[in-house]
This record gives sequence, structure tokens and C-alpha cells, in this order.
Amino acid sequence: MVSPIYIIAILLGMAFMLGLLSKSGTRIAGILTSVSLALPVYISISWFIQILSGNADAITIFTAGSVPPFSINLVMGLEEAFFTSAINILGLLGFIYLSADLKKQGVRAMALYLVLIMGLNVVVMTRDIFNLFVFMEIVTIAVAGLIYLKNDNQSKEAGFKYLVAVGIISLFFLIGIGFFYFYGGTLNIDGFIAANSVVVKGATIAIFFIIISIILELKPFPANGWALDVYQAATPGVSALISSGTATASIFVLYKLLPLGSEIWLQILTVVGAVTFLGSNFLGISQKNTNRLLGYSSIGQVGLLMMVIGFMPQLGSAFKMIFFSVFISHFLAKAGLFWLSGIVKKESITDWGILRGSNIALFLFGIFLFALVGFPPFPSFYGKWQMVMELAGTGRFIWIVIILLGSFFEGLYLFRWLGYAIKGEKSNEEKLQIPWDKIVPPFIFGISLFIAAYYANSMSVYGNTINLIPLVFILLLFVIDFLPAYIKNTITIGAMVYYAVNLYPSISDDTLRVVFAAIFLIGGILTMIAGYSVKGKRKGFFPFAVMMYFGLIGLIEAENLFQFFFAWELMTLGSYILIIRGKFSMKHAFNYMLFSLGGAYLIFLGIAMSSFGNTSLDIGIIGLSTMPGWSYTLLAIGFLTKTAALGLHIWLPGAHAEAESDVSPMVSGILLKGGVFGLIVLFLAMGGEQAASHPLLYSLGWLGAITALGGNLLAVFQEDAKRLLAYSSVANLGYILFALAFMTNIGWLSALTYSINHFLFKTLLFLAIGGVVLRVKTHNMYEMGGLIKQMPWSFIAVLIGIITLAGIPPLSGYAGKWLFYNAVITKGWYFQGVLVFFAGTIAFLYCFKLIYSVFLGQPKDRFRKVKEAPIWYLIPQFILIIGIMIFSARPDLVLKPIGALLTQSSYFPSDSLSWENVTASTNLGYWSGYKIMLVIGVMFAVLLVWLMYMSRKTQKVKQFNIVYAGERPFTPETTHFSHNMFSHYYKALGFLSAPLATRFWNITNDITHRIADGSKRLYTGNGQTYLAVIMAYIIIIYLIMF
Amino acid sequence: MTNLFSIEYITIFTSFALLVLGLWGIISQKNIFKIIISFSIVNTSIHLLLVSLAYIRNRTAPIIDSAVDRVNAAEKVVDPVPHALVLTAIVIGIGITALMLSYAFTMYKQHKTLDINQYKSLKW
Amino acid sequence: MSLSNKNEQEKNIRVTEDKFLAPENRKHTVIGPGGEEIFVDPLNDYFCTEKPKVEKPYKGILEKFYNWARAESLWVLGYGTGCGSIELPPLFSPRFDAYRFGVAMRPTPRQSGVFIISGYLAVKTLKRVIRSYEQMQNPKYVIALGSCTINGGMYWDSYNTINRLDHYIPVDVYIAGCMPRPEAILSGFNRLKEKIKEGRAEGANEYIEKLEWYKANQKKIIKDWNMPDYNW
Amino acid sequence: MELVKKIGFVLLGLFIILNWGLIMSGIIRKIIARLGMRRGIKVFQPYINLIKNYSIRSQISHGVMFYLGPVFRLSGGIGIFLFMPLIHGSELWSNFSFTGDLILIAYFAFFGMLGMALGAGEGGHPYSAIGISRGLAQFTAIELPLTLAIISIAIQYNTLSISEIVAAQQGGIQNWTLVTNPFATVAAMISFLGAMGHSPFSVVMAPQEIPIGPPTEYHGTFLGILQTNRAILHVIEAVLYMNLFFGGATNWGILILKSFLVYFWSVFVGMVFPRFRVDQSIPWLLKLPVLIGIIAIALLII
Amino acid sequence: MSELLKQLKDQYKIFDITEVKSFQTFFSVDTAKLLPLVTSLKENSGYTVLVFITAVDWLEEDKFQLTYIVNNPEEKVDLGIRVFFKRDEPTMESIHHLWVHAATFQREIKEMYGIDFPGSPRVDEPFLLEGWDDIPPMRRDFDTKKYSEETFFPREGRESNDPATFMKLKLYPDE
Repeated sequence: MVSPIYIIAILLGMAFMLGLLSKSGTRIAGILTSVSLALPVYISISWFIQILSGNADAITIFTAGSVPPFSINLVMGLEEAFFTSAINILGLLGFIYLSADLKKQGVRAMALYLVLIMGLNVVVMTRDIFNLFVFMEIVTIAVAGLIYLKNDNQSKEAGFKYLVAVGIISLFFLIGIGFFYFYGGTLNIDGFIAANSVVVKGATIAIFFIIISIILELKPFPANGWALDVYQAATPGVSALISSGTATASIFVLYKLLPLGSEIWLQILTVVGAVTFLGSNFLGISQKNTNRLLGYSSIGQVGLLMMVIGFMPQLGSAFKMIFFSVFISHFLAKAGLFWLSGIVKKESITDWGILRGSNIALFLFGIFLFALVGFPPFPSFYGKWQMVMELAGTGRFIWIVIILLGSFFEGLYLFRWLGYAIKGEKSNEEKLQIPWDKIVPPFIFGISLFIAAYYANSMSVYGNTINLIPLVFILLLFVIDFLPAYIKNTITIGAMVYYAVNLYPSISDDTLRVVFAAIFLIGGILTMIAGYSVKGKRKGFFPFAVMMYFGLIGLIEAENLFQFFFAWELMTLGSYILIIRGKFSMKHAFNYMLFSLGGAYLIFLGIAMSSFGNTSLDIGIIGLSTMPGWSYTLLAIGFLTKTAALGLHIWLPGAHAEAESDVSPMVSGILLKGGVFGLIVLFLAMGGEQAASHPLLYSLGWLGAITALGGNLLAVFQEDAKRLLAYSSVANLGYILFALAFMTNIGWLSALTYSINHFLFKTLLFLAIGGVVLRVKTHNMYEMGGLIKQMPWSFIAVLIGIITLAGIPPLSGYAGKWLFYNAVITKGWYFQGVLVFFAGTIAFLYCFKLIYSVFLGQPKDRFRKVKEAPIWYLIPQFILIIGIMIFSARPDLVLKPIGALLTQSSYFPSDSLSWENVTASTNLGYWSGYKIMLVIGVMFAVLLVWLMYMSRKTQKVKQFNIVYAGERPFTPETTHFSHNMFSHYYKALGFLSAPLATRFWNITNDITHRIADGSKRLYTGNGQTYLAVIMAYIIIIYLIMF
Repeated sequence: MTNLFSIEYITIFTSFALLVLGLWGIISQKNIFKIIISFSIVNTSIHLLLVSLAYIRNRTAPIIDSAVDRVNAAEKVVDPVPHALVLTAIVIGIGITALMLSYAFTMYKQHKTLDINQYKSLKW
Repeated sequence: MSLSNKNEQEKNIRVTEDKFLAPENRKHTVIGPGGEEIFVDPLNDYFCTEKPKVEKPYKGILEKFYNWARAESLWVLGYGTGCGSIELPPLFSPRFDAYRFGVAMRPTPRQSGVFIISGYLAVKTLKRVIRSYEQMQNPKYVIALGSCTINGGMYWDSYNTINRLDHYIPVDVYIAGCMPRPEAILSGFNRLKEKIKEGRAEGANEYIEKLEWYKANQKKIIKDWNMPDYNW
Repeated sequence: MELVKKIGFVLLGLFIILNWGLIMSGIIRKIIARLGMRRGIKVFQPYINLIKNYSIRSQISHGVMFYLGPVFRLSGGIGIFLFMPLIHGSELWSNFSFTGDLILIAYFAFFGMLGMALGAGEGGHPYSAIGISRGLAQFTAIELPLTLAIISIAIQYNTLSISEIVAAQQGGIQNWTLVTNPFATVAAMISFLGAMGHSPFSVVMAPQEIPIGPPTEYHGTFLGILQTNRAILHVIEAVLYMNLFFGGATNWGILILKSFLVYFWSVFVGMVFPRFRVDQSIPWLLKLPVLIGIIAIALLII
Repeated sequence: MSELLKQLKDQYKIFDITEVKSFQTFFSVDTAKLLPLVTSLKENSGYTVLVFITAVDWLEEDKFQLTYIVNNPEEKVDLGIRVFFKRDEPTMESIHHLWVHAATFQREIKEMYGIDFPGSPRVDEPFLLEGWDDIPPMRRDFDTKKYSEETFFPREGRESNDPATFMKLKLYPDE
């Protein structure tokens, strides 16, 4: 074991030694510096491992060979070892990253760098308050020197502001030290704590100055203008050091010094942290400058850490894990992002499209962002979860709201940025230059994130319940991303089949789960088959597709709320990436993410509220919630964002319409069912039939009905085929919501039938239309026409699809409608029912428009030679058609077991559907799918034969052989009646389709951004204002405290 | 009850006066050099404060020489630690000030102005 | 069929000189969605170029029965070609009440069996008449109203009014007069009925049998036909 | 054997309904003519027209859906017939009504419409598409009062089975829905006007404006099939309304009389009122008739 | 009115002035001066309406005449402007930029008389005659009877009488 003092010795010694080298010796200096940075890494890590494994105890190093107060002592305990390890690793990697810049500046810059790292180490280790001051000043000077590295106007300005601000702050620190010594008679922290038994008023003032200075060093909002300028102006490598390194050290100092203060400091810290987290992230939402944006995020994260420390007593034993998770995410991700920003060298986030030039960089970028926002499986997800749960346990919901709101704002700007990176414009001339020394550090940090994720998972209370195998599989898919698409597709399908086979026995006794598992997995396999038509490698598609599907399956498998939420977030993440792959998807995917994020946080809050007063996290506790009104409503709204209820639907049309042809069915036919499943879980937890008169259900019923009407009405006026289908999905989810809200046996049966049907026909329609779009390369229906001749199979698929959609007997759509009517009349929601029926008739309008405008009418010249949709699109379509046919002819095969389950379970014992062979009956009416199919089939066949006999001599004619009042049609384009087909309907009912929701969200968005933009002007750029704010901040905190 | 005009109070008041003066200067002065000077004043005021806090009536400076013998030093001299601290703080203060000045110099070289209001390219 | 034969056949069906070919009917290429070039020959691609076939009547009593039904259900194409069309509306008024003879107006040639040419035909109108006539289904009948359809009437020397309708489409019944009164038209309908019942009203088949002669006559004056020969 | 007998009676019923439909339309035309001081067509003119159309020698087709459209349409018409009980109390004349109830009939009406729409759509004629878009648009509004009425009577009789609804109305005129639930009857009868396509809701077929709308390209056998369907559909829809609101029928005579009177209601209104545009008819239908329907339900649930 | 004419006489050398009615005056002008003249009439003198354009074929004199009637809606007076040009050079400046509907008149004149108006929109498209392949039918050297007999299959046995002679013979056979 090497004594930690050698860390200081090596770094300091080398810093002095470098001064001896001549200016030309940069090469040697570089090597020497690297070596001298590597040794501390070894020392600190070995200490960390030894202490962690219990082989060594924390040691105190007494300098000058005597004990305090006559000497300065350094401590190397577990925490210190951890933080010094982090700092030293960062130092080493940061040096590798910065080496090119540093070499340009010569050996003195390297010496400065060494001094900085040394300073940070000492700041962490020292237990002497004055020593702390000295080394903090050293760090300040080193940082100020490194800011100068960039050597442009902005960095000078920022450096000056930094110096003045930090100088003033450290002077306050010095005042504090003076009082500290005056009243405590010692400079040793431990000594002071020991002597703290006689706390006098003067000591409080000392502690005030000391802690407030450290807080100010951590850049609390709004006294942090100088810090933002530094982040923006410094070289990204240096910004990384400041953000991850000095902030790490400072946060540890805060942690170290807190025992000095009284309990009230924890509360102050919480408030300060909360204000910082929320405020900084809020102001970040309208920020476009890359590094400044990272600065906002950085400050926000530190605010969150302050909150965590402030809640130390409440978090109890979970504190370590939470702190670790949040800290490590911030530490790794923020450094990584700053480094990437240095590689990309773009000032505005809108120019980050260039990042696509490198897969590895894009991958790392994504990882860092997801880690920051707190998506699973990254550590901050566990941290946030645990923190929220602990806070919920003590009923601190306001704080949870603040954390979630701040995270939401953070997600907002980070995902906007990600959107620009994945989809932003990019000029072809520019190439991303990635030297190895620049990419290695972020790469290592990226990998470390996964390791940290593993540890966070194992430290988390519920972490061991997460099934990690799918995640490993997803990682594996990343690794084999270089293979051609069809191999990966086969592997994926194989994995899903394997999973399905293994899953079935474990859930086979719960038909409800089986139904949804079938929708998710069979649907997944079918849509993946369509993926075979894609040539090339299709990079980055499969991991996320699998992620989405496993997320969905995870919902079904979830036994506790943690697993549920984990799966929910996984699904959101996967689907987001799938959606953003579309050509014009940037905006829509961003909307999707915002709504998903907002929804997820509402669910999170709902879960937290449910868990209040409950010991376990079983899904059932939702029903035991001590504040059911809140938790039900929050959870319901959260799930409704995924099912796109009217008002929350505005993300859906764009996201579904602009997605790739085979992604649309995934996200429409299948993904939406995730939300439905969530609602089912919620409603079951509410207690099934007993809760049927809950006012929430009544309003959800109305919402469902209005959604159905609005969605269909909007679909009618669309010219874009996929958008039409997307709005239709909105409406269909409205039906399902409505039927679920009945909370009766038949109502639920109807909802499940709808769900199955919607899966079948919407997947079918999206695949069919997707195949058409793939061939004709346009979404606009009026540009198509007459494609039945080129694409007869797609036509059949669409025909079956719309017959099912419209609920026309004999196909299975009718089953849903029939059950639905019985449910409406049984339940007594007549007017809502009529509204939904009206919506159903409106569905005819767009069904006709869809099939007519695309397949019938006048063929266009451009599409004279288009081929039938790829066979890989047709195969799943026809499997689905077979599914529809079976379900139509023998609905009892599916509905009987579901009905049995609903009836037998304690949830819906009464008023069930009774079966007599193939005839279903309620106490209102009866229906026999099999016989109807038979009767209609026979009749149709007879009539067809008759017609074929009667008109056996029929001349086949072409498109222009139509009666045109003695004229001939001019061109196909002018003869095809399709554009604005329902203008008369718009005249009559168009006012109902006014985009109120869009307008509302636009205004909300606008106002939020305006406020953020306006508040941002607080940071005037004037150093003096910043100082004034700092002083005002001190005074305000002082006034609050005393 | 000590006299308000005794040396320790005077130094403390002076240091606070200087502190306020310096802070006021930092906030109100537009010239960068004046800001740096104000900063130095604050620095000095705090040094003064530290020293005055260490002062114990009727004792001498903590220098062990013929006047103060080694044995009774603990009763005859003022607390030596703050003095040591002040020495260090002065050194550090000089370092910071020097760096500030060099920044100010290079800033002036480029913009030919010392008005801090002109350096607002970074904001919002 | 060999390629050259097919080309020849294609040539046969073209009646429009290049000079009079409408711009939208010229051969052109468009770019398909995949960037491929697609050659479009509008006359071939938009229109059916098949030759019509003679539809033989049934034999014996069945055809008689059918003819009776056809005669008793005369659906008139409501297309006022000349000034005589002003005489048609009174036909359906209470005073004359053509409905009682099974006569009714239909708005589309596809569903109509009787075409009333109500007076003079300018060349321009003739073009539309022929197109509409060809779109009617076999069997179909033509009633020519007024002297203009017989010999040009008062427009006998006009440069753009035809003189004899039966050179362009087969005519079943002429009703002379300038203009004939509705009574005369009713009488004409009855004559047509007799003709149909006797099985002599085979104008549709006659038109197809002598198609080349009719087409030659038509082509002589209609130069910008802009369609394949037969408008299905 | 049972099945063969059943099918035999079904076909017989279909034959009767078809003939009655043709004769009824002849009679109605005759009545209209007499109102207009004309002699009018022969009563059997619809038969002649039908035979004529089946006797057309040549035909053209625009494609598969064009060809199948009439089949769909006729299937729709006959399908409704098949699921409709005709004579109350008679097992043999109840067709296949045991396979589905009122909801089945309400939704099966769409089957024919969809087929027709597709067939006409493939014709490629813009007027067909215009007619269909008008028809569908107007249909959404027409169905709404009917739905309200259906829900109202479903609440009233607590069943969706047509046979049971008819059974509940037996025993004199005071038991008819017309008397017991007048608002539902009024709403449904307004909806009936639209379903029959006479003015004021005849803009779908507007012969002068968009040559007869959807079937503008249909002729010969195709048109014959459509006419056959029309004859069946008109009667069977009248029978549906008769069953729901006017006490059903206990024998063929009453069925013929009642269906004639129900159908004549639409003709009568059609003769008196001029035509609505689509954007006029939809708001109109969504105001008064819907209000009446809502009252019909509200009265029952209060 | 007379003042205007006087002014026009000075400015555009108009000649052959005929006052048909108190509100209607015709005069002739050189072909080259027509466009400035009508422009001035429209812009300065309030003749804002083009009533019509018509053509006369003076076969014997071997020239075409075009007549432009313009109207002053304020004073309710008309002016008829005649221009003449040779039959073998049937070209005239277009005035469609002054009155949009002039293009339609010009198109008809082009079709019926073969007088060209370069630059006039759609002037070469058929207006009434579809697929006309002969000399313009309104020219007096076009023999419409001959054309009809050659083209339209005259029915045998048709007699044509001069109505005046025929009726006189029929009603008053004695005279």
C-alpha cells in the first residue's frame, strides 16, 4: 500500500520538475505527466479497493509528524478513496484528451494541470480547514490558468469573471476561517466537531461563512452567472474538469463540512439544491449553445446532489446508493459530454448533425444523455427512483414534484439536442475528425457508465428483481451491429420466439397477460419479419426495437412497481429511437419524448404516492393507496399520454406517420397497447367492479368517447395516409379507454376485443400502407390512385383491415361493437355511447378515403410501373389476415377464456357473457360470429356465381373509358377525386376538428420558453452583476437562516 | 467592559469598514483596475480581521526572542496561528491578484478598454 | 401475334393526326418514384383499344321476350344536342306523359338505350355524340329529330353542320319537321317500339359491322378525335 | 332436413319480398304520377326495367372491385333480409334472426354501402366518388338519430333482439313503440327519410348534377343487381322500422300494408320538400332529430 | 367629343371621320398608330371599355378591316376605330395588355379570318372549330357551299329555292 501522501508528492514534484525542462521538451514532459497522473490513479484505486473489501482501514496521515492542532492531517477513508479515484481517473483521461492542447502551450500548462489535480486531491483528503482554503485557492488559480488555454476573447472574459467571483467567495471563506479559529480554537475539522458541544453564537456565523462559500463554489442558482460563462468559454476539456472534477471535490467538501453545521443547514441545502436543480434546468430549455447548455445541466445536476445531501437524514441507509448513482451519472456523463463537445466543435446544438459521422461518438452521446436524464439501466434511474421512494415514504411530495419537474426540463433540452444530433441537418463536406486521444476518454467513461449501472443495480433495493438478460442481449446487438440486417433480424426474431416460448408457462394461468404478451411478442415477430425487406446494415435499429419489445414484455412480467416502471422507461427509450429514425421525425420524436417523459414522471409520482404508507412495492399497493384520488389520477394521466387521449394526442400523428414503414405498425399497433396494459393494471388495482362508480372512471369514460370522436374526425380531414391511420389509432384507443372505464365484465371484454382487433387491423393497415408508401415514396393519398392493379395483395389486406376497423360483420371488428353496445346499455352511459357510435360512422369516411384514394380511382403515370409491396411485408399481413379470419369465425376461442378469467377473478363476477356453443348472449341480445360468417359467406358466393354467369361477356376497359359528358378526361391527376374529399363535411362539422389541443400545447410551450428566455436575462454577462447577485444571495440565505 | 476605542475594536471596525468599502467598490466601479484594487482592499480587510481576532490584550507579537522567553511564551504572546494564516493568505491573495491583473492586461490589449460593461460577449 | 403486327394494329386505331393531337395525349416520359423512366403513351395507356364485337341476338322466344322488355322500357339519354331538345321536356309533362310508354330519362349513356339527336349537329357536337353513342351498351337505338338530321335543314350549306346523320351513326327512326311537335315524338317512340319488337332495331350491331365505313366518314370531318377509334 | 326446410322458406320469403318491393315501387310511382295529373308508368314497369337491364348484351368492367361492387351491395341487402324476423310468432318466417340481433342489422347495413363505394370507386369516375363522399358524410348524420332511437327502445324493452321487441309490442296499438315511445319513433322516422334517399336527402344521387352519383358507370346486369337490391332493401328497411316501432306483423298481409305505409312516409316527404345540400343536411340532422332522440332516452332514464 | 376628335386628328392623323349618331363616331387611323391611340383613349380620355373587335374582309379591295369599338362609360359615348391592312399581311398588334378580354376576340378573329395577333395569349388554340384544316371559314374566298357539299354528304334530291321567288310563285302564280 502506497501512502496517499505520495499522490501529492508525485504530482507536486512533477509539477516542479517540469519547470526545469526546456520549452522544447514537451514530448518528454507529456510522457512524464502521464506517468505522474497514472500513479495517483493506481494509489487511490488500490486504497479504494482495499478499504472496500475490508483489507485496510481508513488512515489518517499526519504531516509534520505531529497530531492536530499542530499539524495538518489528511484522511484516506472510503469516501476519500472513492472521490480521489474519480478525480485521478478524470485527471488522467482529461490529460490524454487535453494533451494536444497542452503540448501547444508547453510544459508550464502541464505543470498547471498537475497542480490542479493535486489541489483537487488535497481538497478531498484534507481535514484542516485552512489547508482546504489554500488548496481551493490553488485549484482556482490552476483553473483560471487553464481557462486561458483557449486564448481567445471569450475565455479571457470568462476567466476574469471566474477569478473575481471565486476570489470573493474564497474571501468569505477566509472570514469564516477566522471566526472558526476564533471560536473553536482549532483549524481541524474533526477537532471542531469534537468541541462543538459548546456551540456559541459566534461559531454559527463562522459555519455560515464557511458553508455558504462552499455552496457558492457549487454555483447555486441564481448566483452562478460566472460559472456558466466559464463553461461556455473554456476549452471543453477544461470545462469537463471543472464540471466533473472541481464540482466533485466541492461537493465532497460540502459533505465533509456539513457535520459542522446544525440541522438547519440540511434544510437550507435542500432548498438551495431544489432551487438550483429546478431553476437551472428551467433556464436551460431555451439554450442553444452547446457548452452553455452543458453548463446549465451541470449546475442542475449539482443542485440535485445538494438536494440528496440535504435529505441525508431522510434517505437513511439508501443515502449512499442514491448519492453514488446520481453522482456517478453526473460525473461520467458530464465529462463525457464536454469531451464530445470538444470533438464536434459546434457552438450551436442545431449543428450537431455532424455527429452522425461517427457511430461510436453518436452511441456515446446517446448513452451520456440517457444517463443524465435517468433512463434505465443507467445509475441515475436507480438513484432517482430510490430517492423518490424514500421521500415518498416520508410524504415529501412537493420535493418529488420539484425533482421530477427539474428532470423533465432537463430531458426537454437534452432530447432536443439528441434530436438535432440524430436528425439535424448536416453538410456533406464536413467530416467529423476523431483522433484516438480524444475519443478514448469518453469511451472509457461510457463503458464505465455500464459498470456503474451494474453497481447501482446491485446496490438498489429492487435492483435484483430486474431481469438483466434482455439488457445483455441488447448490448450484444450493439456489438454485432456491423452484421447485415437480415442476420440480426433472424437473431432478433429467434430471441423473441425463444423468449415467448419460455414466457408462456409462467403466465399461462393469467389469460389477460397472455393476451397482451401475445400482442407484444407475436406482433413483434410479425413486424420484425417486415424488416427483412431492408437492405444493408440498418445500424442501430435492432437494439432499440428489442429494447422496446422487452420493455413491453417487462410490463407484463412486472411483479412490483419498480420492475413496471423500469420496463416502462425501457420501452419509452426504445420506441423513441425507433420513431426518430424516420426521415422527418425529429420534431415528432421530440414531441413523443416530451409527452412520454411527462407521462412517465406522472406515473412515477403516482407510484410514489401509492407507496406512501405501504411497505411493499407490489403492484397491488396502488389500490391500497392512502390518497387514492391523487395516485389514481396521476397514474391514469400518465398512461393516457401513451394511449394518446385527446389533449395528449398531439405527439402521435406525426410520430406514427413519419416513422419508417415497418416501425409505424410497431409503434401504433403494438406500443400503444403498453398504455392500455398500464390502464388495465391501474383499474384492476382500483378493485375492478367495486370501483365502477369512481368519479375518475366517469370522466375517463367521457374522455374516451370524446377522443374517439375527435380522433376519427381529425382522421377524416387528413391527406397523408399514415397520418390518417395515426389519428384512427387515437380514436381506437379512445374506444378502448371508454370500454375499460365501464368497469364491467362485458365492458372489459369489449375493451380487450378492441385491443386485439386494433392490434390486428392497425398492424395490418400500417404494414400494407407502409408497403405502398415504400413503393410510391409519398404519403399523400391524392398523389396515388388506382394502385389495385399493381398491388392487389396490399389492396386485399387494406380491404380486410378497413372492414375490421369499421366493425362491419362478419369480420371481428363487429365483435367489439356488439359487446360494446351491450356494455353501454348495461352500464347506462347512453350519451357517451351515442357519441362513440357517431365516431364509428365517421370512421367510414376515412376508411373509404383510404382505400379509394390509394387503390381505386385513376392510376397515375408515375406509378404505372410500381411493384407490389415487398414479400416480407406481405407475409406478416397475411398472417394477420388469417388471424382476423380465425378471430372472426371463432371469437369464442379467445373470448371464452378471457370471459372466464374476468368472471372467476374477484374483479368482475357479475353480468358476464354466456356461451352456448358458438353463440354468445347477454341478457340483452345474442350473436354468433360463426353462423354469421357462414350465412354471409354462402350468400356472397352464390351471388358471385350468379353474377359471373350473368355477365360472362364483359369487356375490360381502361381508366379513361368513363362517361364524361361526351368529353374525354384530361389527365389522371385532374380526374382523380381525392384531395379535400370531405370538404362538405368540413363545412358542416369542421369546427369540431379545430386543433385546440395543439394550440393549447403550443401556447404552453411558447409561454414556458418565453419565461425561461426572459429569466435567462438575469445572466447579463456583466461580471459585476454576478458579484452583486452573489452578495445578495449570501444576504438572503443569511436572512432566511437567522 | 472593554473600551469601544480599544485597539482590538478599532481594528475590527476598520477591517469591516474596509470590507464594505471594498465590496462597494467591486460592485460599483466600472473600471477593471478599480475592481481589482477593490478586491485587494477586501483582501486586506480580511487579513486585518484575522490579525485582530488573534489579538489578546497586553501581549506581544509571537516572536520568540530575548523579550519573550520560550517557557512563558504561551502566556505572553498573542496567538501565532492567525498570523501564519495571514501570511499564507497574503501570498495567495497576491497570486490571485497577479492573475487578475494579467487577465486585465490581455483583455485590455485586445479591446483597448477597461470598462467591464464592454465585456459582455458571454451572457444568457 | 408478332410485334410488327401489333404495331400495325396500333397504327390502325390511331385516327388523330399529329397536328391535332392534344398536348396531354402526346407520348411522354415521366419519372417514377424509384427514379426510373416510365414511357407513357396516353392513347394506349388510358383507353381501351379493343375493337368492339357484334353481340348476336338470342334466338327465338327469349329474344322476343327481351325485345318486348327493351321496347317497353326505353331509357333515353338526356343529352340535348340541338334546338329540338326544347321539345323534349314537354314530353314528360302531364299533357304528353311519355312515362306511360315506358320512356324515362337517364343521366348517363351507360344506362340508356335510346339516343335522341334533337336537331342539327355541328361537327363539334357530333364528336361528343359519337363518343356518347359508343359508350351506350348494346342494344341501343337512335331517334333523329327534325329535318336537320335528315339533310341538314336550314344549315344545309354551312361549313360546320353535318347534313346526313346516318352517315355517322346508324339511325333507327327519323322524325321529320322543323321542329316536330311532342306528339310527333311520341309517335316516333311508338315506331321505334314496333321496330324493336320486330327485331329490326339492330343499329348497334350494324354500327360495329360497318365500323370502318362509319369511322371513315367520321374521320373525314372530325380531325382531332384524340382517342382510340372506339370509345368504350 | 330442418336446414333444407329453413332455406326453402328463406328463399320463398326473399321471393315474396323482392316481388313486393318491385310492385311497391311501381305503385308508388303510379301514385306520384296521379298526384302530378299524369297517368304514369305501368305498375309492372319496374319488372320490365329489371328484365331489360338483365337483357343488355354487352358490358364493360373497370376491374375486379367494379365487378364485385354489386355483389357486395346485393349481399348487404339480402343479408339484412336474412337476419330479419318477418312475421311475429312464426318460426319459419323468422329467417336467420337467431344468429344476431338489432346491432347486427344496424352494422350489416354498412356492408353493402362499402361494397358499392369500392365498386363505384374503381370505376374511376369522379362523380361516383363525389356521390359516395356525399353519401357517407350524410350517412354519419342520418344514423345518429336512429342510434338514439335504438338505444332508447333497447332501454325500454331491455333487449336488443328484434323478435323480443316485436313480441313486447303485441296486443293492440296502445303497445306499439309509436305510442309508448313517440320521441324515439319520430327520431327514427326522420332517420328513415335519409336512409331511403328521397329528398330532402337525395343529394347523393343527384341525377342532374353528378349523373346519378355512385352507380354512374353501372349498367346492364350490374344495374339490374343494384335494382334488385333496391327493391329488397326498401321493403326490408321498412320492415325493420315496422318491427321496431309499429308493432311488427303477424301475417303477410299486415306486413305488406305496414311496410307500404312506412315506405310511403318517405315518398310523401320527398314529394313535398326540396333537396338539402350535404353541408345543410348534416347540421339539420344533428340538431332537431338528435334532440328528439336525446329526449327519448332522457325520458326513459329519468 | 369634337374637341377630342380634333385633338386626335392633330395627334394621330385620324381620317375618314363618320358621326353615326350623337353618341357614336367612327374614324380610321393608320395601322401603326392604333396602339398609341387606344392606349391614350383608355388612359387619358376615359374610354375604359373595349366593347368588341370585329373584322371585315374587303376581298375586292384586297384588304382587311378591323374595327375596335371603345366606350366611355362616364359620358356614355362610343368610338369606332377602323384600321386597314393588306390581305396578304394579316397581322395586327395585340391589345390584350390593355383589355384582358381582347385576347378572346383576337383568338376568334385569328380562327375565323386568319388575322394574327402575335403575343396574344392562346391565340393559336382552336376557339370554335376543333380540328379545322382549311382556310379560315369567314374569309370571303372560302366557298362554304362547296365545302359543305364536298364534306358533309349532301342527300340526293334536295331542292333549294329562293324563298321570295318560291313564295311568290306559290301564292300568286298569276303574276
